[in-house]
Amino acid sequence: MNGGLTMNLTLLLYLIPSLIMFGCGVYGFMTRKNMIAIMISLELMLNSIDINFVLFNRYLFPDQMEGMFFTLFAIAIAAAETALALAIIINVFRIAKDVDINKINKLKF
Amino acid sequence: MESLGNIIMFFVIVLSIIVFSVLTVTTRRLLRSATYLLFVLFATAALYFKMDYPFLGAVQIAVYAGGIVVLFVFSILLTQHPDDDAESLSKPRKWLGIVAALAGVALSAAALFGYAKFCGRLVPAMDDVTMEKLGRFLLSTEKWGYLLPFEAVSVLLLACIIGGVVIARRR
Amino acid sequence: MEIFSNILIYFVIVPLLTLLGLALCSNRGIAAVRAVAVTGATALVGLAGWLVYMFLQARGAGDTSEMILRTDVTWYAPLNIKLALGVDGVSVVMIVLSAFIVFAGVFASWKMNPLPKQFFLWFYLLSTGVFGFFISIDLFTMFMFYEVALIPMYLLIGVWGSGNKNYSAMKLTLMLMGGSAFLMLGIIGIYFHSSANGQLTMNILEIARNNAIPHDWQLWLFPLTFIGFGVLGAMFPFHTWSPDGHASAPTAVSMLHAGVLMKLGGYGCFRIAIYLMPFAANELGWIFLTLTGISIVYGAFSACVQTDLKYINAYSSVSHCGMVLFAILMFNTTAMTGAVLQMLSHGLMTALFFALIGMIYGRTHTRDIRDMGGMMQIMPYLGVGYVLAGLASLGLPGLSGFVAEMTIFVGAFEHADTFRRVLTIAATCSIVITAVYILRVVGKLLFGAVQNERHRELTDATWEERLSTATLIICVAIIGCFPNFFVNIISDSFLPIVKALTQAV
Amino acid sequence: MPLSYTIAVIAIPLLMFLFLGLVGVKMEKKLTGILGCIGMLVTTVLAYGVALTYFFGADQGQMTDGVRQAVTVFNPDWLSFSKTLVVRMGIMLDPIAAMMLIVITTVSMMVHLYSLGYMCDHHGHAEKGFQRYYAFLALFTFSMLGLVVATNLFQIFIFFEMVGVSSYLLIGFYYESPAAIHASKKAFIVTRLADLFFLVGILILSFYTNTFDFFGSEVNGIAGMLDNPQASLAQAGTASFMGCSAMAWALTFIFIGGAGKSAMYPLHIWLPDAMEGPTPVSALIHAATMVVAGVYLVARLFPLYVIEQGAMDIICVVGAFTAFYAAAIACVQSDIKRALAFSTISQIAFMMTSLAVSSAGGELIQIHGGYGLGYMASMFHLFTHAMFKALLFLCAGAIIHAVHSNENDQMHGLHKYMPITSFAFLIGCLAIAGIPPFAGFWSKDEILVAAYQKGIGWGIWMSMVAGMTAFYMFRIYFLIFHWKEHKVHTEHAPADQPWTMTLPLIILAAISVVAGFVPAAKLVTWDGAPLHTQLNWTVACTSVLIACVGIGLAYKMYYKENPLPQRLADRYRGLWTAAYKRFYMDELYQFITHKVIFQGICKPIAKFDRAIIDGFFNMLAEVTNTVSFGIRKLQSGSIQAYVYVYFFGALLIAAVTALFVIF
Repeated sequence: MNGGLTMNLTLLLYLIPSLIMFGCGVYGFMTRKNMIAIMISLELMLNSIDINFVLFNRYLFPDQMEGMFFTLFAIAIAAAETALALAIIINVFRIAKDVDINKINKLKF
Repeated sequence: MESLGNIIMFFVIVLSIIVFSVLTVTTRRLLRSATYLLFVLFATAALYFKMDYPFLGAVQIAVYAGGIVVLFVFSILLTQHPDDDAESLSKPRKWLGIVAALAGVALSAAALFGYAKFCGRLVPAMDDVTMEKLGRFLLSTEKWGYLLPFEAVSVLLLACIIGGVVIARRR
Repeated sequence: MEIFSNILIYFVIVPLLTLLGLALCSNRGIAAVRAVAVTGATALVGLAGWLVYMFLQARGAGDTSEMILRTDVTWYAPLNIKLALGVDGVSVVMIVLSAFIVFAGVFASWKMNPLPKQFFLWFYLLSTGVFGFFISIDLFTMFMFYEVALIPMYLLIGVWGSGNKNYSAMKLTLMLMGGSAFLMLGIIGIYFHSSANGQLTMNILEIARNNAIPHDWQLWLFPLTFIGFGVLGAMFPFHTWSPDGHASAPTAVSMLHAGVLMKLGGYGCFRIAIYLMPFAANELGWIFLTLTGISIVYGAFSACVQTDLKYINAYSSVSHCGMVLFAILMFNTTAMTGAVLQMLSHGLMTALFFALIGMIYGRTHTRDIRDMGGMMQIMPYLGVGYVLAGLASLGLPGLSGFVAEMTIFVGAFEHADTFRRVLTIAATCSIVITAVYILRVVGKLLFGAVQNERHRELTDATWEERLSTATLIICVAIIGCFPNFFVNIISDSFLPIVKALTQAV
Repeated sequence: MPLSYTIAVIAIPLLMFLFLGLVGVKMEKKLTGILGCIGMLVTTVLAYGVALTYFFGADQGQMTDGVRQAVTVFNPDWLSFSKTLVVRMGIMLDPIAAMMLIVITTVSMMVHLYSLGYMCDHHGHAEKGFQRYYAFLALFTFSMLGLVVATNLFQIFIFFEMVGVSSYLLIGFYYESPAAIHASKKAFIVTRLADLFFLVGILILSFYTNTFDFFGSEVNGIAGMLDNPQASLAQAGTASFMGCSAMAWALTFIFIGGAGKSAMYPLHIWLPDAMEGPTPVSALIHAATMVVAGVYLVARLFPLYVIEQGAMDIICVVGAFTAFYAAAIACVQSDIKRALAFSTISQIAFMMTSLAVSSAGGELIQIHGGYGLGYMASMFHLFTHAMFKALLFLCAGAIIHAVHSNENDQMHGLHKYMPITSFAFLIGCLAIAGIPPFAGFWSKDEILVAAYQKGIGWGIWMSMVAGMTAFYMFRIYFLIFHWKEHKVHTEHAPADQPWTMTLPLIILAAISVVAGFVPAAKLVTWDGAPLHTQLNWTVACTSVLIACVGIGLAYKMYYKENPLPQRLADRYRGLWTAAYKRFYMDELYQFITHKVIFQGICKPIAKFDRAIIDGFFNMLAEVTNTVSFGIRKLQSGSIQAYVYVYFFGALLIAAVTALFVIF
């Protein structure tokens, strides 16, 4: 088993996909016009952060559980937030018949 | 030194995360986007399992994949007209987003490579995170106890339920 | 509590109680509102009389301390902020002045419409600030009351004013607030240098005793503080809020503002700026002396060409208030006493002027002197009042203006250097210019043929208007006939300030 | 009578003023007039009592070694500027003050009485504002009395202002007439301008002498400025400004103050216009009393002026010029009151000149009583002039009341209709022309002697003006009472007026006849010691001769209607017009005040205030406003825009931090 493919699965390697996921989230958040798409991008970003919490916990402080608990709570809060946000979006859609963020500006002023 | 299985698992997880993340934000159809998100979330759950946090992985699948994505799908179906599923992006907007994302990624990557000491670590050994241990911590008021945030989240969820009802109720 | 045994606190409590009483009044009937307002004003006048009596008794009994009726109540211990009460002669006469003007103001706004209750609420809030400012000797408390006095002006002008009232209210408030910003910087600066090595303090007396503000800091803080108060004192070139503000303000507010609020400026200038920073006052005095000298002549010349009665008066106020600051900057007891007399005099006669203008405007609905004439035939009482106010303003002996101006000139002439001499002589020229514009107004407004035949049907003053103006006229005449009574109360208060100034050279 | 009764002399008019001013409006008009007269009568009696006691009565401290001393009756503090510099409100009697008490109360009494008739229409109904009129008369009398008994310079200044205001109120008595308002305003502002100089003079003087008091009071132990004039001057000697000592400046400024009230050139322009007031007021204020306040002021400070010769020379030149200037104008005026007003100016200038020449040296001094002669003559002339000028004005009032015009071409030939008035006027004219034995001769003669002492040129100049005086007075007289037959109006022929108006004329005429025999030289001298004078026959004869020539000329030109005056006027058209237009002084003032000061200073300043200063603050507001509206666009509400800003901001900060970490 020693020959062939050998590599060390370091923390860095795990952090890179999380980083890319975050970047995708940013890109989506900035470019999409549909509010639901924006929410999806937001979920991506949140998820990448969750991953980071878990990774740091696992790699750097394996005896403790802070990272895990943070992720746990983050998931709970994310769920709540998404539910509310979607409720609002649906409500807005009922009124404005649209979910394009650039067209929903009537609350302003 | 890792076992080959580990490495393969690693690549599968990492690649699916990367690919589906990109697809999530680049696809034009919302429903697909939600589906790709689901895949990303599954991959994340797999990562949690791999990191020896099975409970977390389970929660991820149950709440995220099972709950949130379903919500997304429902709301997409509720708000989308059948004919306008294609969302077109303007060029400058797109490039601005790409530049922002890349710049952010680049800066963070630079920071990451600057901390090679930590980033080079391998997974240390760890005791199993048993459900009992988890439950004790979650409901403990001792040091490292999480009762207060636990209760806070419960209140938050309650508020969220009520809020959801109030907002969604037809007036 | 100990503080309630001090008469001074009641100068704040009485207006606050009046506020409370007004708040309880019904929105509909005006009778209750009037009753409460008059009760409050009368109580203030009574208190002021009692205060004078107590002050004279204390001084007569040989109490030579700088401030009497001292009480300290800690307010916010970490910053050593206290509610420090105390009065000297100057504060006493200023309080008396304010009480009388509030009294006259209540009667001048007898028929206030609309929202009389709300008007009097703000009016009394303003008075609270004014009285609070004069009774306190703690920088923080003073500043707080100062702001309390300023803010109601905005609503009083903006809601009950006339003409271009929104613009004027905004301009006045913003400019005065700008002044406050300077002032606050100055006060904070003073606070952080209030003591060389001990407990920092806000108490004016302690700061003056410590005399710890470094000279280079004084050179920064003095202009800040002086300009801060100077804006309120209508010092050139920060006077432009005054014409517009006064023109738009309702009668009683003009009275209170020109009569009392502008005096806060002069009072603050010597009590805070000069007293606490004598070195800088000596160093930089000449700049402000020049500005105030300009104010005096400039205001008088500007008043000569105005056609709106209130504008004439506002520019005349610039001139007269310039005289106050001018005298304060002469740094000797005589001139400073003259400054306080001028504050009294200007306060009373300007209040009288604004009251009369308000009453005339209420009848003719114009303030343009070109549209009026022969008012003396139509409303002799108001006409005589106006002539008396005018004569007081141009310095007729026997009325207050003369006494004040002469004391200032004599005091200012005590300096033998050419710079001050020239300024003093320039300032004395204002008595001629004042005569010109006063007689111009009197001639056009009161004398001559009736310009507008509809004016013939107008009536003379009603009883409350007579009461309001008569109060002020009597006060003006008392100061003019028995000035030594006031001089004796005032002049000793300046000894510590003049001493600080001479030591700081 | 105790001298302290002087307080009552001052107080009664004041109380009268307050009473009539506050209560009078509610009272019957005639009643207020009668009350005013009674009050004035009491005042007059008391004033005579006090003055006569001072001059002749039992010693109350006023005589020491045959020298009259100033007696301070009453002197409380009024306003303390500092420990030493205190304004007192007191009463001081000295020869001139006592004399002035008599002058003021006499004329005032006559005017009070006369006004009872004058201020009524032809049916005997009192005019509108009758009560106000009497209140103001009382106020004026009070102020004037307060002025003459002043114990200090500041008190004089205070009452200077007071008489100025009373004069303003009385000139503007007919406040519905624009001319009256204009005149009153002009009078007040011109005298105010002069008072400004007076004030500056006081400030300088008091700064160096450290007192306002004329004479120190033993009670307070302070020295006055006249106790030791040399010392006062010495204190100011070190300071000088533009080559003259501070004291010279101070005294000149004070003289300017006096010149304003006494209508010296070029501050005389208000006096002719002041004739817009009721004629009795002109008699009281603008002929007899207030206008001599300036002379009185200079006389009061005489001990200082004597030493400061520079200031004295200025007075002398101004006085001599004014005397001639006013006389020249008086020769051509057609308005009777105007002509009398210019005559007043001229006569006051005589008094001023007389004061100013009285310090001159020369050999005549030894014979004629030293340098007090001019002073004495001046005061004496003040006294006699007050009487006959009041008489002339009251006569003019009677004529105006009868014919309803001020212009002398409406009069002509009134002698037949108003004999009493005519005789009274004639006596007045003889007195002013200096014909013995009428009052004017005695005083004017002394003045001329004093002028000759100063120098022969001064004497000739003043004699010439005296001749002009005789000419223009008789010109007026002949034009009013003779010239040609009066055109009698059918409805009411002019006639002598009721007794309230003729009685004062008769009394004053009588005084004008005998006043010259008052031994002024014994009583009214600058140091209190009697002056030994004798008639200088040369001067007396010449002056009478010149006066007669003047009268003769007037007789020739104006007694009978003839074309000579018109021919002369036509031949010297330019000169005549210039004199008639008062040498364009009014136009000059008009130009300075309206064009230069109003248009050239006031308006630009007001514009500057609105445009530049106000504009600056408005600009601040405008800029803030514009910037705010610009910034408001950033707050678009678009989350994505915020994210861009936020994200790039965060990146920027991170990048900068990274740079700092690296370098």
